[in-house]
Amino acid sequence: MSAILKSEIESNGSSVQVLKEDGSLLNKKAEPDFSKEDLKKLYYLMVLTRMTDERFLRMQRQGRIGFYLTSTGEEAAHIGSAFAMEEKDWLFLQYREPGAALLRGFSLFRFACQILGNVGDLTKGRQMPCHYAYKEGHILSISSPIGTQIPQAVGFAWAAKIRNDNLASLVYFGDGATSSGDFHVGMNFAGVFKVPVVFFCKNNQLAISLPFEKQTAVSSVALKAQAYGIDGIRVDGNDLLAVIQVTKQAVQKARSGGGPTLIEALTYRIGAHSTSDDPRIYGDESKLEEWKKKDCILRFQKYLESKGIWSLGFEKEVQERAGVEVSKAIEEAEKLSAPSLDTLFEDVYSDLPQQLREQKNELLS
Amino acid sequence: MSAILKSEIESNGSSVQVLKEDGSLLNKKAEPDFSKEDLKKLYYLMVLTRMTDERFLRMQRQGRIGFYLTSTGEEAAHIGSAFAMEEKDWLFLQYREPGAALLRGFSLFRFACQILGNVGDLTKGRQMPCHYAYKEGHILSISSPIGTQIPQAVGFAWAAKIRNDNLASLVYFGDGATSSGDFHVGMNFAGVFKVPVVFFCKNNQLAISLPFEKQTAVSSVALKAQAYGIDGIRVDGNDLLAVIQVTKQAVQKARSGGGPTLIEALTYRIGAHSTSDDPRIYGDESKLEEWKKKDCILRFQKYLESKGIWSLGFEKEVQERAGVEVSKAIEEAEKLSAPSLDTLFEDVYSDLPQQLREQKNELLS
Amino acid sequence: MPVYNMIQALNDALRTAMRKNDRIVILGEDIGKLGGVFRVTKDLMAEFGTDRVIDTPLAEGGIIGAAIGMALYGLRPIAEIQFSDFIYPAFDQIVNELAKYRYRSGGQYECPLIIRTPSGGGIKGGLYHSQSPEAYFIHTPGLKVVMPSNPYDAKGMLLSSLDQNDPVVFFEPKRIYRSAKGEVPETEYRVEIGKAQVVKQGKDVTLISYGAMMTEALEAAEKALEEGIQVELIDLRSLVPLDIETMIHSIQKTGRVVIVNEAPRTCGFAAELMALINEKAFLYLEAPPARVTGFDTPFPYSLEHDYLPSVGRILKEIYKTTHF
Amino acid sequence: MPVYNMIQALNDALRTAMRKNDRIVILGEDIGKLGGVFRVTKDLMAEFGTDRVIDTPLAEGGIIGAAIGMALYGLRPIAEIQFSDFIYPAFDQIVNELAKYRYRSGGQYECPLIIRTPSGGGIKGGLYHSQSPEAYFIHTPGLKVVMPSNPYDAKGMLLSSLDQNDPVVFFEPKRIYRSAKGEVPETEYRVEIGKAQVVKQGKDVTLISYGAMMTEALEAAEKALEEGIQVELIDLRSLVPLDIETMIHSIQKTGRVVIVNEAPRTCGFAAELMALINEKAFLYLEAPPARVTGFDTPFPYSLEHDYLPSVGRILKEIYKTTHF
Ligand SMILES: Cc1ncc(C[n+]2csc(CCOP(=O)(O)OP(=O)(O)O)c2C)c(N)n1
Ligand SMILES: Cc1ncc(C[n+]2csc(CCOP(=O)(O)OP(=O)(O)O)c2C)c(N)n1
Ligand SMILES: [Mg+2]
Ligand SMILES: [Mg+2]
Repeated sequence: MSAILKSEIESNGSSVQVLKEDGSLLNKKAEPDFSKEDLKKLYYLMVLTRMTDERFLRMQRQGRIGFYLTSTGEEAAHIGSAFAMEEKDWLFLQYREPGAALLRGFSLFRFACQILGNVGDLTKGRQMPCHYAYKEGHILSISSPIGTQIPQAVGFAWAAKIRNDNLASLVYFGDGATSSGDFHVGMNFAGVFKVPVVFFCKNNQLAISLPFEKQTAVSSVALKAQAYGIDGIRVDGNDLLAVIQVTKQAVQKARSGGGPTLIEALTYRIGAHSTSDDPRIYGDESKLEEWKKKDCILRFQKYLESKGIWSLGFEKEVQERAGVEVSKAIEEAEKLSAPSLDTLFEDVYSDLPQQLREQKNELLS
Repeated sequence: MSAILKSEIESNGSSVQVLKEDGSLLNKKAEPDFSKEDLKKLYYLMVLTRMTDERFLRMQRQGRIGFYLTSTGEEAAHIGSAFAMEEKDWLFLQYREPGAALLRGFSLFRFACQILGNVGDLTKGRQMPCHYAYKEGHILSISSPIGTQIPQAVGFAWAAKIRNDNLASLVYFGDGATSSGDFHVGMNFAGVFKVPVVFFCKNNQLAISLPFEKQTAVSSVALKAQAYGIDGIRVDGNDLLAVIQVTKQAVQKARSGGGPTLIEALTYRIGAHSTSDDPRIYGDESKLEEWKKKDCILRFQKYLESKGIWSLGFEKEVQERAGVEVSKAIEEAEKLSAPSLDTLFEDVYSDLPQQLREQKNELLS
Repeated sequence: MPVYNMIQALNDALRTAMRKNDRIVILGEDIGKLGGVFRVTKDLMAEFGTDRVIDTPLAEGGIIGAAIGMALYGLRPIAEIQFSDFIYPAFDQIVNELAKYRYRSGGQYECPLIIRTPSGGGIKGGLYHSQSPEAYFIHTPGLKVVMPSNPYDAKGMLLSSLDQNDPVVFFEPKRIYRSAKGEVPETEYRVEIGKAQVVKQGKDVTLISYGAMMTEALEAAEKALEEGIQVELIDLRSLVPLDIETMIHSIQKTGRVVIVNEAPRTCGFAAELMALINEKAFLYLEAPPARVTGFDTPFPYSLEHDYLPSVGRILKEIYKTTHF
Repeated sequence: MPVYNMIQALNDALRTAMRKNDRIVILGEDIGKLGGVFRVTKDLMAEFGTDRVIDTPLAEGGIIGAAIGMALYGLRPIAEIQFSDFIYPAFDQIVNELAKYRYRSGGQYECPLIIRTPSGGGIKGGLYHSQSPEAYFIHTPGLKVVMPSNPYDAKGMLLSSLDQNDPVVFFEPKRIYRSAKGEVPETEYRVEIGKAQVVKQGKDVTLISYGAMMTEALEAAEKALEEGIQVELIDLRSLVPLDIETMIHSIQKTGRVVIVNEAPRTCGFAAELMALINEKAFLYLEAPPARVTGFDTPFPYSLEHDYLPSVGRILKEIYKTTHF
């Protein structure tokens, strides 16, 4: 890891960058030595994620699914950070990080089944769209209540430390989540017990309709780390390489006993909060336009172009491959039907206690 | 207010002092110009508070009361800060600030009645000892759950601001309370809405058995203010004059629209957590001895001596007056009996709904 | 008289009250410019300004904690919790503080705070946008708990809630936010807290419900009539205080009772009603009181209409009860 | 066999289990050096170290949130909440997260976490050291809820709780922490979760209770016998899952039932038991099921013994029920 970044993992308000907005390198020495394969994989994943969002959004408008949440504009933040973790590490998601799940092998088919809530859904059609769980890929269960996953991720990583297992957890949350009590208690516990956890705040500057400057009076989430004796760092969330580097450093520090890090990835929510939302009522048009120009995929694309990886032909191939992947997954998923009635009563407990057995009979009879 | 202190109301970890430990002035210019009357009143109140604690502690050991919490060693912190507020301001107490209540006119008789939970108790014998409420003196209701008063104080002061009433609220809490979710949400709201509230943390370095360094990984509570865009300041909590000055500045700032301040008064819990506690099991003997030497009353006494106010004769007179006051209050209070049975059902609601009327009949019949 | 849905009626109630009483402030997440995720507070910020219509940071404990302080100060805060599923971070402030403030201060202080919150299932909300947590609050002395089932009651009860000097948890059955429509007077009328409404008279069996379930209950009552069973349907509206008289009076007449609510069954409000009926009308009972409720599972997504009490399940209990 | 009080039995259970299973960690406020404010965790930190006996900062939400993470990882955390009155800052983590984790993940994950917490009144604790909040948790699907009433059950049920793959809220009736004494085997025995105990056989009336109230219930049963009334006394012990059979079996015999618990009445667990009895044994009832409970007020200080169900109040209901 380059020393340039290393010194930055300190509590300060400035933001780490590797790529300039035009995709050129800010500092040659900060360039990571990823293989072409990895760079291509990352690019594909970003494109796939965005395309998935677009497709599901369209399906929602067509009434084929009930609800969806896009992560448009925030792909670098969550894909880069997830990429920086090792496979053995565990990820706690908020709900706006589909690319992280895809990276971990959560198939688009399973994703579509979850959104449809059908028999192919690993979570048995119990949660709203985008609230999946995928244990095989070390993805914990996503829930709606904001912030709750933060102390859980702390406990999880802490358990690994207690067991001397050399792994870490990373927890995603939004700028809105930093106002929750759970953020506070999670950060504080992590600081006291030097837990190998990475706090990853995707500051997209909006919590539904509330702009970041009304969420808190401090100018940067990273500064909040100081309240807990934790290192805080702000990274340009639209800079894939910077996100990867900063996260790698944080997780290495965590593993080597250096304790937690709070990473703030500064980005912007390009789409609506969800398909139930209408940002025209409260949105800041000029800010939106400004951030659209800073698009994370475009920036990475330009970098790849400068490396001779990206070309129009490559782009076409990527788009096509992704398009087919999404279409096939949705097609397969839409063939499946709703979960059977008796699943309603499963998994409340490890067994089926008498009162649930009776209630099940009541419904099925 | 002297410039020396003013510049200190900034986020930093250092601690404000006016009096050195030997009672001499650290800096002549920082000396407040209190009248002799005020200085005497403050001294009396500190002595009275300590004596009250001793007497109730003894009564508890004699089985005459069920429970008590002393504030020994922390008198300067809470009396000084309460003194700095104006009468129209409101105080939210944790439970270890009896001197603040006495300063606000909460009589020792009423205090004793509360501790006995008898008919003279303004709160009708419903709470544990030391959990009073005294609206006349602008003292809110004390509850046991730690931290809950913090957002309440914020809302209260905020309401005053909304109504353009020129008053502030001050909220006391301990170092333990800073770990609560309520601390976080209260601080954050206050920062965002620039609420005229003073957060006063009495950092006595213990939360029952937990030492401060295990409560949080940051070295000072005052530093936590930075997470909320709020000014934080640490003051020597055993230095009465410094506490008064720092609090005065904070409340003036609040009134003039400057927003909230977090004051951390560094002190030490000299006694047990409560009469139910046994600090011999977990205590730090050498730290206790060190802090006993820094006693806040002694320091103020030496200052008064240097000003020609304190003398052995004066001390005797103060002790006697306080002794009589406490004795009389307890004597009067002990004459009273328990609240009547029907009070059990009062004040649950503004009226007595049917089900409570029935339950009352059930009990009384 | 305008015809409003629940959202419009509530919006109207807020506007009406805020115009008259400048001590009323409302606070919550996204209630300002956006007007709330269900638009109940639409346009209020434009009319009353950011001091009285407050968009808060994301912290329910902060919303309720601060609102308690405001109420103690003498304001009349109305706090919105975006979904009742998210009320729990404020649970400590509600049950330990708000509910007990008057009592523990010996009546020196009072905390007249209204907590408005949409509740209930049937909108494809899954585990966390569908809960019916009223029993937690009914079990907490010191709180009043209400749930209107139509626009007229919604406005009238919200205005009545503002007359209470006690905290009121005001549940809004979000499934019928838009579907329940009715005439709503433009005046400042009241619907008394603590009074149930007999929606339909009948002599054979008493059917008790509240909130969105009134829709299913009414339909079941009508279907039962086709079979010759005359159902007396009661909308409780106010859960605490409860209109025991109206309920018992009806059961004394019918001797049979079915209770419908959508929360999980065990220790839900239906159980309390059954207990009260036992205590107050045992000798009138010709069949055991029956309940149709949500199941003792978390609220599902795909199968939510199998989870929720259906007309069919209600009818089944009505038949069982009448043929007992 | 040693004679232990509840505290000693619980301490023994923890030590026994922790020696055998190094995945068990305990965490909470002041549980380390101090050994807990009631000394239930006395000397455990010395034996098992600070990695397995963890003194946490003051934040119940942090304790339960972190413990959930630990359980998900595969540890067997036992969290202590110092008083059940202080469990509410963790309410969201308990009802929205812990209780629903298995369900919402489609069974991919499980969260076997025990929450130990002293509850109940009678120790001069006032509003905030006396509460009996079990109904909140009983109403929450996904949680198991137990409350032993004696040292033997305390140890046996704590060890059984560690066998559950579900979260268990383990209430400890603190009023009888020291007063309830009994022989406790040194072995690692179990008392099955989900089984009630018939403490005393009788044919006239069934008396049902749990926790500290078993003391009053037993005394009332004995007094009733002096009047010739043979009380069958049942200690539920496990509230979720509930041993319905034992309860109903008894009522089928006696036809009369009195339920005693100290929580506020409305929507309390007694109401649920009454509802179940209606559903399962209506035709056997010769009198309405009766309940003796705490009142619908916050828990008082000076008058706490008037608030708590007394032997006298229980007897009164026994007489009323038997003479109905
Ligand atoms: C405890 C809680 N309160 C309110 C909500 C409703 N809600 C859902 S998302 C959201 C905003 C979250 O903002 P942020 O954390 O910044 O994430 P983002 O949506 O911007 O990715 C709110 C208020 C919730 N889910 N949970
Ligand atoms: C929410 C909550 N959890 C636990 C407790 C038990 N308890 C009472 S006082 C205390 C320590 C408080 O420490 P601090 O805030 O530093 O105040 P101090 O007693 O030192 O003045 C604890 C844990 C409580 N009252 N409330
Ligand atoms: Mg956001
Ligand atoms: Mg302290």
